[in-house]
Amino acid sequence: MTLILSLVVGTLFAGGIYLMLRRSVVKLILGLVLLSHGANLLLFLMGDGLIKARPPFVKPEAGVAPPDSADPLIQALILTAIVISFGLLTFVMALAYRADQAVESDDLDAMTSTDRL
Amino acid sequence: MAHHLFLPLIVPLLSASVATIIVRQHGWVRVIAVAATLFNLGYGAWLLVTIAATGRQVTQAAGWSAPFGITLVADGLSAIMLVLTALLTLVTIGYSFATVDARQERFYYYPLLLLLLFGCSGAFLTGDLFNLYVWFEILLVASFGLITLGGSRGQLEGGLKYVVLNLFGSICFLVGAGLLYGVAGTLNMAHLAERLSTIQDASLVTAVAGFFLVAFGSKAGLAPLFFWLPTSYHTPNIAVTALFGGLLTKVGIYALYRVFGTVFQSELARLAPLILVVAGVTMVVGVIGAMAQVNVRRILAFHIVSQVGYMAMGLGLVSVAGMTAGILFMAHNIVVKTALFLIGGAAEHLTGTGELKQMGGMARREPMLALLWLLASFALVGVPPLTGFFGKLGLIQAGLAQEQWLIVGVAATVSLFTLFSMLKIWNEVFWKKAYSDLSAMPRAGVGLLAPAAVLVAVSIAMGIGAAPTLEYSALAAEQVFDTASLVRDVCGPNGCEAVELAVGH
Amino acid sequence: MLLTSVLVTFAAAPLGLLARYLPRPPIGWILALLPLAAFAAFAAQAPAIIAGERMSQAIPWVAAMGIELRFSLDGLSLLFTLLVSGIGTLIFIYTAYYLAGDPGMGRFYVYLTVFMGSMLGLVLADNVLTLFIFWELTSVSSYLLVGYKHDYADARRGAQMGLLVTVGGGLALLVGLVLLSTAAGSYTISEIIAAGEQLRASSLYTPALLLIFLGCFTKSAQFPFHFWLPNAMQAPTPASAYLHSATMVKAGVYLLARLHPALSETPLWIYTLTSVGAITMLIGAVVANRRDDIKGLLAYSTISKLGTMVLLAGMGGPEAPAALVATILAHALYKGALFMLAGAVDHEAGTRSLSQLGGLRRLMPWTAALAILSSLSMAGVPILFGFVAKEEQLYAAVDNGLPAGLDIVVLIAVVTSAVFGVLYAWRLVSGVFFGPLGSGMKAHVHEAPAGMLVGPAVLTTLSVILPLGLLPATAALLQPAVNAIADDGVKISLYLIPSELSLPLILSMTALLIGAVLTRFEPQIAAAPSPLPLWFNGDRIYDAAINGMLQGATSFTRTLQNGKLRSYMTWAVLALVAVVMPPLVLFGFNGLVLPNLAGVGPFELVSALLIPVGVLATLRARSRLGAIIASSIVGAMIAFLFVIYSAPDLALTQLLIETLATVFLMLLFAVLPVGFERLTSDSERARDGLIAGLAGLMMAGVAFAAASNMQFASISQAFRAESRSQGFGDNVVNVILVDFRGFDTMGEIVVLFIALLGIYAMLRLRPSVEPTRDDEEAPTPPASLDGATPPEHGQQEQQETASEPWLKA
Amino acid sequence: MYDSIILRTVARLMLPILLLLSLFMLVRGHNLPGGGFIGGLLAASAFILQIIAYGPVHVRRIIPVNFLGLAAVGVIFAAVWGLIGLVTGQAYMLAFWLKEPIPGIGKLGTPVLFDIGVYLTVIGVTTQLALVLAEEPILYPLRRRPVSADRVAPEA
Repeated sequence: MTLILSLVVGTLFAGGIYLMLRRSVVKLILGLVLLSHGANLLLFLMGDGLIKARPPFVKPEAGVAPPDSADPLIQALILTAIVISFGLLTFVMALAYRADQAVESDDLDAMTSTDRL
Repeated sequence: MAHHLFLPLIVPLLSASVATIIVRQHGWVRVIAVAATLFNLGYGAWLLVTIAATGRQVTQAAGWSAPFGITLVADGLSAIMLVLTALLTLVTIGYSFATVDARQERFYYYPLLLLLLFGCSGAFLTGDLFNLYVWFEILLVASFGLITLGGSRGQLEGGLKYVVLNLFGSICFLVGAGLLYGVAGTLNMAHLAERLSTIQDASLVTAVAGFFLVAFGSKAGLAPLFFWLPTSYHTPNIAVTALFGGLLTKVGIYALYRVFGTVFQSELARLAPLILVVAGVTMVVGVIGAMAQVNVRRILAFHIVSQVGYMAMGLGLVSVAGMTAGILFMAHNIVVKTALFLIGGAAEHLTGTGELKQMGGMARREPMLALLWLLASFALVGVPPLTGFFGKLGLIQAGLAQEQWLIVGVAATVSLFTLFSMLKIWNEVFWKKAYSDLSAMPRAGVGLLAPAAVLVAVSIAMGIGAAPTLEYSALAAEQVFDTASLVRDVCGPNGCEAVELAVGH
Repeated sequence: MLLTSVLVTFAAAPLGLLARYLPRPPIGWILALLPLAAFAAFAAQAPAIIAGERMSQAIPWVAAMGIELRFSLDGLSLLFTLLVSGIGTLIFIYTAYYLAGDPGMGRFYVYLTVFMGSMLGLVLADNVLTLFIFWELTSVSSYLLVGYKHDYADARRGAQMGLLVTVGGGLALLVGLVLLSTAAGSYTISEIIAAGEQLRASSLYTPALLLIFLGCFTKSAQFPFHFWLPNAMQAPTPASAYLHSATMVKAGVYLLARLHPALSETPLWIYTLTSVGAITMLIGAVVANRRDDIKGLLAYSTISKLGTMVLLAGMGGPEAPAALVATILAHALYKGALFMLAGAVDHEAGTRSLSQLGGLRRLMPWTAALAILSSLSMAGVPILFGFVAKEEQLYAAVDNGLPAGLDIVVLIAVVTSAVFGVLYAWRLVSGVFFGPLGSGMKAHVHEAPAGMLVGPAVLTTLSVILPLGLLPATAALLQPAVNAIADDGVKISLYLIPSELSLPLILSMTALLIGAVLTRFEPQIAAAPSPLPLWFNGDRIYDAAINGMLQGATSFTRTLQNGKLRSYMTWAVLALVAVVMPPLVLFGFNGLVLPNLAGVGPFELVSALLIPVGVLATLRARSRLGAIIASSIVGAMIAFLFVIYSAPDLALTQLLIETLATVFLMLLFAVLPVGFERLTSDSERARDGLIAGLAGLMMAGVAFAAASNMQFASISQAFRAESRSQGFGDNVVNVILVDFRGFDTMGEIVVLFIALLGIYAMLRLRPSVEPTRDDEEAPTPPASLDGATPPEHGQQEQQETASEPWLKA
Repeated sequence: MYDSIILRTVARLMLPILLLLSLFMLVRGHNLPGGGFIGGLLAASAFILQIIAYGPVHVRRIIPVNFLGLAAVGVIFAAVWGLIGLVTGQAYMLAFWLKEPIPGIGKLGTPVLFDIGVYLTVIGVTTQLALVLAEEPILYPLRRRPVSADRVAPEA
């Protein structure tokens, strides 16, 4: 499954990058969304293996979470990453929206005035 | 345990939050901003001294023993960056009083500045890789807010590219951190350094290091990842440009120094030729870009790129001497670049345009401004005995010592072209006859001149006091490379593997 | 005293600004006390130096880099310090008269003083880096002096050209000096010189020497870098007289002389200096005869003499060092005087053009007398000091240390330049002072103020009286300088009337004779076609280079920084691939085994496979709405995977965030336009697809490699074990989030908070003038922008706009 | 988009349920799935549902909370509890716990309070964002390039 999920990560990155190479602002945003999905899923693969049905909770009887439960640290990291990328992506959305409004076009190639020589 | 390391983070954070709530009371917001920044400046200065006297300062967030909790570590490099960041922010705030309009103040200009200070300070203090990612995001999103504040078309267009390319860099960082956690099972930099040094077949680690190279390189503005910089830096407030120009790319360089100097030491040796090539290309491409521009801030923006190349060269030489020179160069550049943006910006502010063609006559009209510019631009170019010279000389000496003739040649040549485009600004803005009648132009008041004057004075002081500055840079560079003592300071004498999770005091 | 003299000069520089407040000509005399004091101080050291002593002084500065403020005074330094401070005194006086009506005179004095301090530091320095620092400072201060009249484009161009050329050479010099010091193991010049043997054997010798040559040649206006000097004549005349004849341009010669004992007598040294010096000497001499501008004429004659000096430094032989110092002194005397006189003529007659001048002998008799005498010295006419120096040159040329063949060539060159020297001296004198009154002069030309003649008078007098009885004293003064250049018992003996009829004397007289004859053909020579090909014109090459560079830079930057985000993204992705792919492909898959798929259940397989489907659907969506929905499927499937793989918190967060993000995206973007246009060509799509595919493949590879290459136990085990006992919570993830790594979480909420501030400001703070779109009504942003309460009319609009298509569906 | 009766009804019903659920998630988060983030996001969803159903103007009126200020307060709330450690000469954010668990809630300590700060910040940020975005077409009505109906139609 690691292999399959690695390939899935690859498609997320490929799709995200392809979308970011397009000219539409919406595709750009969706590309970023896919990239951050890809990054999160990749992080998920970096935990202590893919473990089914053993979430990292403390077993009342043992007083500890089972050593073979899913990796709690990577989950915490991903959670942080998800929330951060939510904030950043929202910012990008608003910015793209405003740029689209100011330029009157959702074509990124129309947004070149600051580099014009 | 040096719990005081939290202070330069908490103070700006709480100040910013409070300032957000009372944002309509401009006077108070300004007072808060200045007070918090002054605190950080004073703290940074104290930390500089303390570290020189007693070495690294370490503390653990929430008291959890490293490598389990989040470690804050301050060494010489952190202290230098911390104090310069606070200085720049303070100067920028002062400049903003004279230049930023009230509407922007209402829309959280000062809180955003403080949050940027918060993010940068955190990035300089953390000893945890993932935590560094968080700090990067904080400073990035604060910079996003500042660069688009005002909402002009240029800001939005440039800002979009700035944001997207930096986000790509962030994603690389996140991926790199994740991969590294997968490979090494930890996030604490000291622990990572300890573990990675034992890996025999490090090729996968080299690939992982590549992600960090791209992530930090894109934040630093190395070729070919710098495009976000020239496209956006000339669009926001002059004060914001100045702060960003001095500071933000150097956070990327700081991270390169820190992570490659400490965590990826063996990878650094492997990647050194690549880093040198990138450094050389960055210098050249940046200076070519600067030559092509005809706008004050756009020229300066491309120069940032070019000079980041020098700092990368300091890393690519993989020696204490190289990094010492790199740190010296960076410290110099942070101060001087901001000064140049402030001075050029003042001319732009007064003239009403930054287009070289439509400027002129400033040398006669504002001789003080001209003098400041002359000093700062010669410092940037590396005319002795101003600061830039020592950084450049150090890099040349370190490069020659390692027989890296090519990069030394490029570095020397590029500084000639740097001079050329600085002269272009000088000729067009200051020496040339005024393009239009300047008699109605407002005079440069203290509010415009003093911030730049402070920085120029600092630069001159750093030049005259080059010996102690250099000594401190050398101390900082040694500390960056000295992983053994880092592990000892962070995890104790037995190394990080031996530590058990507990609340340490 | 050495350090003091330099530092005091710098510290006194702001005094020049007094010229703004004090009466004009007298201020020059007051300010001249500074260089005069320096002159006196150095002159006072002369007896000791002549006696063979050597003064030294050092204070550390940046020891770690080898920079030490180490100064030492020996014969060579003494000669130069006396020239710098002595001529400086005269120039300071002269300036007050020359610029009497100029409001910027104070500034000019500041620059002059800074320059003088730099020059003193340069010739006193006994540390190569200190020397370099002052070297650069002379370039910078001369930049300010040349560009003094910066309202004129030519002045700016001349200043910039000089600075670029000299700083460019300076950079080479810096690298060369560092290399030299590396080879010698010391940055102290005297120690470097002591290590001469070792240096010449070092592998660094050749590169170091070539780089140092580059520095010296640019500074001393040697071919092919000579072109900046005539352009530097845009400087006010006092600066030209000071910098461009007497002092700064000799800095390169000084450094060559200084390093002569250590580095000379290798083929590289001899051939380079001889050829460059000889060519410069000849070109300067020839072109000086073709210049109409008298300052231009003097500039080229200076170039010629600088070439002579370099030639002397390179040729070797017993007489060359003596000839070199004699030439330095003689040239400073007559050329300083001539420049000042040219300034006086310009000042009074209002022009510097030979074709517009003439007959001034009657109107400016004193000027004429001094100029004639100094010109005779320049021409090498007997009984003037120029003659003495020329004799020395010819002696050196006759008795040079060059291999057979070359020695004759050099001798002929020296004689030829002597011939041309006669010619341009004659041109100058006859053109300005003789013949009919010039056509282009001001009306009522009269003698220059006495203050402007003080300097030339002193210098000319020296040219005259030194040979008349003071030669032994001069020789005594110059002897230590010669010793510094060639430390092998070379004796300098200056004489006016040789004891016997020698070859040099014959050659000298012949040159005078030929020169005198040639004066009859002066107009033809001036009008003759250029001896150099037309394209070979430093000015033109410089301009072409600058323009070419600018154009090249512009088109390069236009291509690279083209404003297109997708092009920037392409670079970023390619950079990532270039850095990560090679190590991964070459080494990353060592010992990996393909995993078995036995444990893969249907749920995870389906949700995993739905992700690529969702990605593909997003790519292929024809509308915004479709793309947004397709991408949210991806998010949902990832959440589902989180559920399957024991991450309930993640799954919940992911689902909630995904929903919110989709809502936000729809609020902003789902509205219009609905369809995607096809904006890129097929080939672009194919290329982007290839790049994206490559990057995706790499990410898959690196993820898999890392996931199957975990070499260390994760620290997370400790969290599982201690979550309850130390974190008092059973949800380990949450305990990590709020306690173990709560600091991260704090950063994370701050990110959200800042993002809110930024978005809020971006949406609500708009430029007061938003570019209007169509012909529709201009936007009317409500008065209260920060939106705590939207305006009342919003409510009506809300009703009107209540039918967005995306929720209608 | 604000005139769907079903949506409004659902939204009205969901508001208390979601808010309660969010509190529940917040409180239980230390031991079961949940926590400040998830709780905050749930609460924000409740408000956002109102915004979608009734429009931002209405929501501003019935919930007169300055969410941006709430977010700032949340950040301060989360940050100040850490100071206890600092003023007692220990590490920032060092956890302090009440000895006895509070019935129905569990052990109470500064990490829980921190989580409440997270909760408040997330509610503030998310809701304010939704409000600002939803108000966008009201404040700046679309004045776009003309759109032809046929381009809209296929997607509807």
